[in-house]
Formats: sequence, structure tokens, C-alpha cells
Amino acid sequence: MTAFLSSINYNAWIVPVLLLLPAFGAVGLWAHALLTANDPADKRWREVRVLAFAFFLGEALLSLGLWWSIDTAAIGWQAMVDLSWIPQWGIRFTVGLDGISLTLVLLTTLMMPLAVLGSWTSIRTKPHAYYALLLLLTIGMLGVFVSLDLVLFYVMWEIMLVPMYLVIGVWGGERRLYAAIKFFIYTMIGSLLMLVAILYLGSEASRIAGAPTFSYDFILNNVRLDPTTTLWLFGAFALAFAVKVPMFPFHTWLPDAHVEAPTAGSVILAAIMLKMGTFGFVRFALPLFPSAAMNPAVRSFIIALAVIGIIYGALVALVQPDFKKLVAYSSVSHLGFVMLGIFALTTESMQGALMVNINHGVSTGALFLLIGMIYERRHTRMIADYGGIAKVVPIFATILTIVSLSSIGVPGTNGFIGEFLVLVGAYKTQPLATVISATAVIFAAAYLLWALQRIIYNKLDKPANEGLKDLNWREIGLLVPLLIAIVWLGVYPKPLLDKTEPAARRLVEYVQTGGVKAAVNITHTAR
Amino acid sequence: MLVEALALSAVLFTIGVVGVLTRRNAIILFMCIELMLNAVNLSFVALSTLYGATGQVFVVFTMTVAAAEAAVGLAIIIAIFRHTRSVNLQNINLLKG
Amino acid sequence: MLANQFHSLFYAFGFYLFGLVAIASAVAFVTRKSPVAAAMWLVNVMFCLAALYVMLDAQFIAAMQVLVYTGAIMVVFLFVIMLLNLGHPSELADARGRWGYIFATFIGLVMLAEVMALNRANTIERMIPPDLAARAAAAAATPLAGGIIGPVAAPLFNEYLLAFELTSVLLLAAIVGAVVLGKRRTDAR
Amino acid sequence: MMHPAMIPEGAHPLAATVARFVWLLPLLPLLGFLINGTLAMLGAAKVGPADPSAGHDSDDHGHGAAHGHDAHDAHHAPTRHKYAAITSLVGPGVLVAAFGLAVACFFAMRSVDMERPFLLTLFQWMPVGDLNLTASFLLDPLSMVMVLVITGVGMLIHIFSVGYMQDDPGYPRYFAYLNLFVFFMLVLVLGGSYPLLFVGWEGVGLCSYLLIGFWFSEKANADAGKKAFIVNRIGDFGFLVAMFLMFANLGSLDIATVAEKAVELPMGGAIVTAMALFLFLGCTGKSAQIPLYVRLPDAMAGPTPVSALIHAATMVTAGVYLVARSSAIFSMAPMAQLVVALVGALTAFFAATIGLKQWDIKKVLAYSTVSQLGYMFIGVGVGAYVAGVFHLVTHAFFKALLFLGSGSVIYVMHAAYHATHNHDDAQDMRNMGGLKTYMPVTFYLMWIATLAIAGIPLFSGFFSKDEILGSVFARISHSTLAEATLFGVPGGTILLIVYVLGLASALMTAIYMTRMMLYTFHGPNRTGEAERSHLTEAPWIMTGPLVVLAALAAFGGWLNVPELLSAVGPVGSLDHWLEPVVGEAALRTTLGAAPHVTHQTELMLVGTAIAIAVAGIAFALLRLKPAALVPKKDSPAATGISRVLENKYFVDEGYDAAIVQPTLAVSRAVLWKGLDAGIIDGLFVNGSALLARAFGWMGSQLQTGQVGTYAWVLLIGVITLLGAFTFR
Repeated sequence: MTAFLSSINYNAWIVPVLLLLPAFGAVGLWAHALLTANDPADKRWREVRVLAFAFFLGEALLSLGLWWSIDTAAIGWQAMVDLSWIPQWGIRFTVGLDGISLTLVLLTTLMMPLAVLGSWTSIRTKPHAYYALLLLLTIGMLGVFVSLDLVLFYVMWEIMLVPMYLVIGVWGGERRLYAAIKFFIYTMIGSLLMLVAILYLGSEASRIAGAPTFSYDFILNNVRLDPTTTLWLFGAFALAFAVKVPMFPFHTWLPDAHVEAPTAGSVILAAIMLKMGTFGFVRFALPLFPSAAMNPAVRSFIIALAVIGIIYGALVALVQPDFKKLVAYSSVSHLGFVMLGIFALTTESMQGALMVNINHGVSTGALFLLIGMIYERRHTRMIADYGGIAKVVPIFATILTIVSLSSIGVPGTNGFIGEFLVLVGAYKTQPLATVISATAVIFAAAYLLWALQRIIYNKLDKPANEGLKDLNWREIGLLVPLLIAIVWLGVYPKPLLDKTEPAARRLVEYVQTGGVKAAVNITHTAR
Repeated sequence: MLVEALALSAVLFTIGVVGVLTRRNAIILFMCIELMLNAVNLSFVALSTLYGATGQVFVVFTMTVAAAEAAVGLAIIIAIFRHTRSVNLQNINLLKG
Repeated sequence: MLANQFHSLFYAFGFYLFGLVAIASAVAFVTRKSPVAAAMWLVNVMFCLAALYVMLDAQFIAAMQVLVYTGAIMVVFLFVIMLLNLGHPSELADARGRWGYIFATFIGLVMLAEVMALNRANTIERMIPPDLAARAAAAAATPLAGGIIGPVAAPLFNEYLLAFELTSVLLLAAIVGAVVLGKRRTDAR
Repeated sequence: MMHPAMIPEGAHPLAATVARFVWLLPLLPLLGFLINGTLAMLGAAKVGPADPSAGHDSDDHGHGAAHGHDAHDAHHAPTRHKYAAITSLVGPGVLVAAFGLAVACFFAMRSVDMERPFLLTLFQWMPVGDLNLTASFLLDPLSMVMVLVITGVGMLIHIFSVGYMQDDPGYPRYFAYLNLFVFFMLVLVLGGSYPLLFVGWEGVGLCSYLLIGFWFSEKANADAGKKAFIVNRIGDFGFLVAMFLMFANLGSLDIATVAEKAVELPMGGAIVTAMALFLFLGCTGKSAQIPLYVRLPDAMAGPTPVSALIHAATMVTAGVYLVARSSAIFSMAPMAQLVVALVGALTAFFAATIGLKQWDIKKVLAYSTVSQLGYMFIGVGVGAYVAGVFHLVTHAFFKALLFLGSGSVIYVMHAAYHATHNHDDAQDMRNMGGLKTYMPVTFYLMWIATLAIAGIPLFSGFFSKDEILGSVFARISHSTLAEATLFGVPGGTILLIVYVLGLASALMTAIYMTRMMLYTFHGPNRTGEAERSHLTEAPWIMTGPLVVLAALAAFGGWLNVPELLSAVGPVGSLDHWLEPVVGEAALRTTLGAAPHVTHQTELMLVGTAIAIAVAGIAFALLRLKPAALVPKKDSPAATGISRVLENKYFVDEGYDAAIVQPTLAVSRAVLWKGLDAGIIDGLFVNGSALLARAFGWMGSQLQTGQVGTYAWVLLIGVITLLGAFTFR
């Protein structure tokens, strides 16, 4: 397979193509909208969703090659493309992949078609705009994962915001405007600080390099700042990413955004967009400011926030009447594990953190898909309105049980691997924080099983629930890949772990030694 | 005599301002503004003794402006009056924010 | 320029006389209840100013003052007052009450004080360009080509020709505005 | 699953034998689960229309619901599930095959010297940093014994279930869960590393959740299942922390390496004790000891064979197995061992007292299980691992027999009530009575089990229980435990307390078991005239396994005969069998010398044990008058002590009030409403929005539309400007 891929020089063109294909998709949809302006709405709707799905599927298939073509063991960026973008300010279009971003890119490209399939029948108003926005969203998300130029990264970071704001704002639930605006402003405030930090870094790099440059490699290898500025810059980056993670005090946008977003919106939000924050920490905050990350005060503060996030998220999820809000708060708890894993700075915990990233994407994505499906039938998200529907919709109940078990982290499913690695790895450097976070294992079981029981078990007493229809073949086909991922990653996660192992180990060593060791081993030599 | 002229212009100007602030009748308001303009003209003329006649040219201009302003202003007052039967500024607040 | 003026006592007396009368009538103008009385006092102020202009060698301006300001603008004002039958002072209890007056005058005094401070703080001396005396002398030397009007008319039609034309456009606009606003709406509004 | 590593030379002798197919053991039940699972889905599921929200037709009241409702309220003649035949073959068949393979492995193991455990690496599971975990199976005498018990007893219970659950519409789903349970139990027992053991550990918890809540349409059953899983998770939290300690301090999680490295740690040191205590916290969760035993009695909400398999024979013994498996760690931490023994004794005594006053036949057995588990923990706690495991095996036999026997009784009672549409409680002893005339076979078999559990000589219970008490007594003077102290109390006195508590609970065991037999089988029948005609013996498919179990219960003692009664059979065969696994750790506790007790003290010990058993039975026979009993619906509410015991010391209500409700209240009022919605959302987010609007409002106040105001503002601007110039 790698031979075939290198024969077509796959690495050279894949990343730009992955970024451009959605753009063409959007244009295609726009053209379709114009051409079929006067066709009956229903026909147009059916055609456009098939067209959109074709683009997303193409994107996914194209990206599969990455799994073989990217050699994550090698030092330096893979599939790198470096073009000049705005010469006057020295901003270049540099993109590249390594072990960490590979897994997240694949998660994005593979989750998008499933998200689109998930909202196959629920989105009927203005479908063209809807799918075009999802395509733009893909560009933004992929861009963030692959960009190696700080300004390019910031641009992609902002591109990602707008479509999601519109998706929530236009196709959302009742309080969608409040949720959309809150989501937008929350992230915007954070990222503005980051912009200031980027500009400062850029000026510093330009001073050293003579010519203006924002290249990530150059800054990583050459820019050495005094401790206080590093702390400030780290703080700016950390705040922007903390909002996105979301970490404890900055998380209140998540439940609203999730509850009000349409199915595909909340699936993408949960599965991919929450990973932006943690990816940002791993790619930018930690490597660029190792001394700040190793600073005991900063580190224990962030770990404390992570632990609070874990326990707080789980406890608040326990009492949510709305199932989607419950899953949203559980996301806060899961991502608290990721932050604990990252800042424990051991190879196992970092690997575990990256693993939880992927698992959370799979299991919470599946949970939201399922909620979307039952919402389409019953039009309510309140747990109290359900009850005893296992007899009426057995397939739905079985899949929901399996996915909930994966989310709880029962061994044999993917959830366990991630959390176990994080906790085992984190115990060595943060014993107390780990033990407290381990209690979240109990709360996770409590809130999810209690919700599960109130929905599918108990007496079937509400007449509205009796007429429910079970999942159709499309929905089952959509969930099967996720179930396979849950079981495969739970039983045999070795392939995925091998992919992320080199990058994670090098990152931890780099940060542990406070960046003193030649940065060369994390990226190839400065240009 | 320059200083006295300027002082006089300042006093007149102040009186004009006080008039604008206190009176509520639109027309008297306009007249106060005319008074303020005159005060300015006076200072122009006074200073033109120092700097040559350009000051006086400006006075000409201010006069034309004053005339235009008065014309339009009064037209507006008439329109308002026809509408509200009074020129008391107190109750003309359609532009309330 | 008019350097040849001699500062006789008479001149100063005249200046102060007209100054005080102007101030008194201005004060009266502000405090009158009826607009007609107020208008009359304002006319008086304008006349005093015209006199002062003459004493400051700005004869043309004085003439214009009387002609344009007093003659035209004040007449229009009076005309409008009469037209709208605002003469009777009763319904014009427009004073804002004791408190408003005091505060307004206080603000006025504050402003006055500031302006005075500006005047006295030798700003004027600093404003006077050093070569003023020379320029004044030169100007004086040249004979009064256009008579009294010359010094005013020359710049008006040389450097400020454009401005002059623009004023005509302004006046045209004002006329059109006044006519449109003043016209009684025929359609039922 | 990669093909198991090819057999390199110098490998374990077992590698050549049939034992190399050990990975097939868990695979068979997994296959059973998959087959039955698909059958269950095919039977129940009906795929929905392409467009789910098209026309919400709630008129056809989803008659599909009919096929799923449970046996309890099936009014018309119960219909057998259409795939029942296939499941009846696959379900038990898979277990029979597994048992066969297990026996084959057993004989292979007997013929080979088992110095080193046979480690079969399947594939690399988590190769991360210096924790390269491999999924490997560990076959050694200890796991062999457990495998035999699980597959043997499991097979019998599967066969019994074919009869018991035959009319249940969820028949294939039931066998799917049962097979899945056996799969996870085998993974637990064969697991080569602690995380793999943990997979089985939680998997078993999951299956108990599914099986207890099998008839999920009843809220009580679903609640019981949820409670079981969450209490299990609390135990698993302890296990997890123990694993972190191991990895952080010993650097590895493989059972073999951990055992080697643990010995190098300081004896009785903080790390080892912490490891042992956390492991024990895990065991209390799984094997229902004092703090976390509350889930077991509620677990009786599941079908009776489930209670037999999970809550008598296999799952609950996982804790005992774990302690035996990590005997190296426990032997290094005498204080922890004292804790284990003390908790075991307290649980035994405490549960026995509750058992005295229970009316539901399954609740009596449940508390008896908790009590007997206490015994096992006493055994492994004091370092007599062989005694603990021996009691585990014998307990599996007679407790399974008791549960299945009660299952037959309930089945018959239910059938009777069903026939006459009577909604009385089919599990309450007050509605039974005098069943020996209707169910003679079950009656005799249940008596054998009762005698065994009471500890009557020559029955299996006597041998195992006596050996535990004997080993406690032997270690009072000469062992590391004696020297260790717990909360300032010297080890010796604690062991004495343990011994006394053990004797007391043995007495109470005899009493409540005989009480159960009297109220169920002896005295007048209280079921009711109409139902009496329907009371018949359970079908052969159910009583067959009972007979086998009765034989095992009766002659189980033969497995490990003490030399005192060497006449009965080969002395201490189980001792020799388990010696390579637990021998070294046991010797460490008894300071190197095998625990010897003078001849007459041993005679005295055996004597007291027999006296206690006989006294208990006699006391019950004399004191209790089954004739005086009245059917449940009109029996008076209990008062005083019996009310407290009947409501199990109100422990459940206590937990609920002390822990569950406060956490819910706190998280709802303080965390969610207070902090989240209140402070963060209310104050910061919406607060800042409000602030912006407030400024906007102030600005707008300026625009009053009054010309005057504008003049003022203008003027103030002028003045400030002038001021700036003047004071510059």
C-alpha cells in the first residue's frame, strides 16, 4: 500500500487537496442550488444531501491513504507543503502532519460523513446552505490540525468558528441564538488573546530571522524568551485553548451549544471541535513554552482545574433532566481526563490523553447520533418523557447500551483503554490528582446508567412511546462503523497506539527537559 | 482698543450662550444664536485691525451663513408650529433616543 | 491699514459707550418675556456693533451689518413672530425657573472667565506675528486703492473667490429649503 | 486473535498438551453469546421505516411490543420464543464443550510438573512506554480449580435454566447474557495481567447488571441492576488505584512480575499495605463484604439461576480468587491480612444475624452467601489460601444446589399461582410450607445441602469450614499476623475475635438454614386450596442438575481431607495441588513452619465445630413451630428486633440518606444551579452582557430629543476644551 501511495507521490499533494476538496464541494452545492432553483423543494433536498455526502465520502476515502503514507516514527513533519502566502508579512502556507495530528485528521474526515448521514432526514430547510457550511467547517478543522504557520493556524481557527455559529444559529433548537452567540463570543475572546501572543512571537522571530516569519519550526527552534514573557504568552495560548477544551470555569458554552445544535452540529462539535483545545495545548502551548508548562505553579493549577472539571462535570451530569445536556457535561468530564493526561507529562498519560481524544470522539459522537435519532421520532430530549422503550425499539436500546458502556469506560471497550492509560501514567507524577479523578469512574457509571435506565428500562407507561419506530437500515449502517471502532479500539488498540507513540514520547521528553535538548528531534532542522 | 473689543465680544457671546441655555422659545433661541454670531463677527473685525482685511472677508461669509441659517431655521419653526401649535422646545422631542 | 488712527480720548469714550450699551441691550434681550421686545433689543445690539465696526475702520462691514443683519435677518425674525402670532408673552412662560437661570449664568461666567484668562495670558502678544509691524507699515504705505472697500473686496475676489461662489450656492440651498419647508402640505399628512 | 505463539523449545511442558488451546475456553462462551445475541435481536427487532419522522402514526399501538413483555404478567398461555430450540442447544452446549476442554486441561496438568505457571501470550494489547501490556492467559493450578468450578457448576446451571426459563419471551437474550458472563468470568480467572483480569472483573459486573435487570420492565429490577453495577464500580475504583500503585512502584502489571517484585518491597511497608488494602476494597465490591455487601440481597431481583451462578458460585468468589492470586502482596502486608480477616468475620456474623429473620427464600440464601463469603475471606485473610479456596469450591456446590432448589420451589409455586391467577408472592416462605409431600426429590436434595452448609461431619461443608476455623486458631500464636497490630490491638486477640465470630456465625448458619427448610418443606401447606392441586415436582431437566450438585455437596469434602480423618480418603490433595501457587506466600505468613497444632487441640476444634452444627439444627427444630405460621398477606408486621433484622438494619436506607441523596442534592443545588447556572453563567457571561447593555442605556439617556440638552452638552464640551487650553 505504501509503495502504491509513494508511486502517486501521495504525500506531496494530499494535504492541500484535503483542504481544497470541501471548498470545491461548497461551490458544487452552490451551483446545484442555482441550477435546480425551480425544481420542487423535496427533490432538491434529496439531491443535495446525496451530493454533499459524496463530497464528504470522497474526502474520507482520500484521507485513508494517510494511515499508510505517514511514517510517524520518522523525525520531522510528514506530507509537508510549504508555499508562500503573504510574502510582505512573511506568512507562509506551511502544512504538515505528525503522529498526533494524523489521528485527529483521520477522526475528522471519517466522522464527517457519519455526521451528515446522521442528519439525513432531520435537516429540510435550506439544505444547500447547511451542507456548504459543514464543508467549510471541515476546511477549518483540518486546517487547524495540519497548519504549521502560526497565522495560518489562527486563520483556520477562526474559519472553524463561523460555520458552527451559523449551523447552531439557523438550524438549532429554541434558544439557538443565545447559544450560538455565547459560543461565538466565548471562543472569540480567548482567541483574540492568542492572536496577540502570535503577533508577539512573530515579531520576535522576525527580529531574529531578519525577514518577517511566523513559521512554527523557526519559532520553535530559535525563539528563546525570558521566563516572565513565556508565562504571559503561555497564559494567552492556554486561555484560548482552555475555552475550547472546555476546561472548568470556561465550559458553560458547551451545554447550551450542544443542546441547541442540530444533530450533525452537536456530533461534530463533540467529536472534533472539542479536540481543538487539547490539540492546541499539545501542538502549541507545550512545545513553544516548555518552561512555562513545567513551572510547578502553572502545572498544578491546570491539573487542579482538570480534576475539578472531571468531578464537577460528572456530578452536574448526574442531575441533568435533558439527555443532551447530560452528555455535554460528560464531555467536560472526559476532556478533563485528557488535560490531566497531557499535563501529567509521562509517555503513558500523553498516549492515554490522545487515546481519550479519539475515544471520546467516537463514543460521544455515537451518543449524540443516537439522541438525534430518537429526537427525530419523539421530539423531546427530556429523560423523563421516555421510559421502557427497550421493548419498542430493541435495536436502538442495544446500541445505546453498548455506546454508553463505551462512554463509561467498561474494559473491553475503547473508553477503558484511554482512561486507564491516562490514570496509570498520571499516577507516577500526580498521585493525588489521579486518585481523585479515578472516582469519576464511579460517577460516570452512575449518571449514564441512571439516565439509560430511565430511558430504555422501567415501565413502558407513556402512550407516546409505544408508537416509536426502531432504527432503519441507514441509521444502523451509520452506527456500525462506530460500534466496530468501539470494540476494535477496546480489544486491540495497538495499531493506533503505535501511530501516536513516537510523537507523544518525543513531546514529553522535549517538555520534560524544558526544551533544553536540541529541539531538532521534534521537528526537522530550521529552514 | 483691541483688548476691549475682544472682551466685549466675549461678554456678548456669553450672554448669547446663557440665552440659548435658558430660553425655551425656538425663535428667541435663534436670535441668541444670531447674537453669538455677531459677537464672533466683532472679534473678527477687531483682529482684522491687526491682521489686515481678511478678517472682514470672513465676516461677510459669516453673515451669509447666518442669513441662510436663519431662513432655514425659521422655515423649520413654521413647519413645527403648524404641526404642534407651539414653539415651546420642551415638547419637541421626536428624536428621543 | 488704518495705522493713522489716533487714540483720542473721544474715540475711547465712544468705544466704551457703544460697548456698554451693547451689553446692556444684550442682557435686556435675553431677559425679555415677549419675543417682539427681545427682537427689538437685539436690533439695538446690532446697531451698537455697527457703530463699533465703524470705529474699527471696518466701514463696509458696518454697512453690511446694518443692511443684512439688522435689515434683513431681524426683519424676517419679526415677520415670523408676527406670522405665528407669538407676540403675547402669556403662554410663553418659557423661563426654566429660578434654578435654571442661576446655573446657566454660572456656566456663562465660567466660560467668560476662561476666555478672559486666555486673552490676558499674553496670548495675544504671542499671536502677533513678529513681522506684523513691518507688514502693517507696508500695507499702510500702499494707498488705499479701492478706498474703504478695497482692502475687503480685493481678497474677497482673489484668494477667496471659490468661497464666495460657494456662499451663493449655500444661499440658493437655503432658499429652496425654506420654500419647501414653509410650503403648506397639500396632501393630507 | 493472532494464532498463539508457536511453541519454542524450553517452553512450559504444558505447551505441548491440549492446554495450549486454553484460549478456546473463553472463546466458546463468547461464541455462544454472539449466536444467542443475534437470535435475540432477530426475534425482537423490526427495522424502522426509511424516514423516521414521516407521519407520526401512533395509532397502531406498536403491537410489536407484545413479543417483548416479560413472563410476570403474561396472562394468556406463555408462548415459547421461536428460536428457543436453537438457544437451548447452543447455550448449555457451549458450556459442556468448555467443561470438557477444562477437564482435558486438568488431566494434562496433573500429568505434568507445574513448577512454573503456563503463560500463553495472545497479542500485544497496550504497548505504551514502559507498560507494554500483553493479552496473555495464565494457566496454573489455582486458575485450573476456578475454571473447573466455573465451567462445571456453570454447565449444571445452564441446563437448569433451560427448564426454568423455558416460557420466558426473552429466552435467547437470557442465554446470551449468561454465556457472556461465563466468558468474562473465564477471562477474569485466566487473565495473565491485572488489567486483563480487570477486563473480566468489570465484564462480570456488566453481566450481573444485565442479568439482574433482566426483567427490566419492573422499575425495582432495573434499579437493582443499576445499584449492583455502581457498587461494583466503587470496588473497581479500589482495584484501579491498586493497579496504579503497582505500576508506579513495581513498574509492571503482569501478575508474575508483580509477585516477584512485591516480595522485594519492605515487609509490612506502607506501599504493600496500601496495595493490599486497595485490592481488598475491590474485593469487597465484587464479593459483597461489609461496606459494599448491599448490592447482593437486591441482586435477587434477577432470575434464580442467575442468582445461583453469579451470586453463589462464580462472580462473588472473584474477590477470594483475587486475594489468593495476589497472595504474595497480601503475605507481605500482615496488617492488611488482619483487616481482611476481621472484615470477613464481621460480614459473616452480621449477615448471619440478618439471615435469621428474612421471609423471602432467596433473601435467606443471599445473606447466607454473604456470610459464607465472609468465611472464605477469613481463610484467605489469615493466609490459609488453600482453606479459603477449598471452602469456595464446596460452597459453590451446596450454595448452587440450595439456590437451584429454591428455584424449583419458586418455579412450581409460580406455576401454581399462575394457574389460579393469584398475584401472591411466589418467593415468600410464609406462603409455602409442607412442600415435602409435593416435591420429595427437591426436599431430600435440599436437606443434603443444608447439612453440608451447617457443617455436619462427612459432608463437604464440615471439612472446608472446619479447616478455615482450624487455620485461624493455628495462626493465633505462631504467625506474622500475631506480631502485627491493627488499630493498636495485637494480631493474636484479633484472630481470637475472628475465631469466636466464625463459630457464632456457624451456629446461626445452622439455625437459619434449618429454619428455611422447616418453613418451606415441613408443617402444614399455606399456599392455598386451589393452588395446592398444581403443586408438583419440578421437571427432570431441573432436578437432574440438583442430583449431581447434591453428590458433589455430599462428597466434596473428599477433595482436601485433614490427616485427622485420613481414613476417609487421600490426605490434603487440594493442598498439594495448590502448593506451587500459594505455598510460598502461606509459609511466609506462618514464619516458615507449616502450622502444626497439637493433636488434642485439633480434636477439640473438630469437636466444638460438630457440637455447634448439631446444636444449631436441634435448636431450630425445637424452637420453631412452622404450624404457627400464617400466609404472608395476613401475617402481622414484625416489631422490635425482628423488624430491624427483617429490614436488614435499615442499611440500604442509611446509605441512601447518607450518601446518595446528599450528592444528588449538592450537585443539583450547589453545582449545577448554583455554580454553573448561577455564578459562571449568571454572573460572568450574562453579567457582562448586562453590563454592555447598561452602558448602552446610559448613553441613550443623553438623547432626550430636547434641543436644550444638546446645547448643554455642547457647552460643557466647550468649557472643558477651553479649560484644557487655559491650564495647559
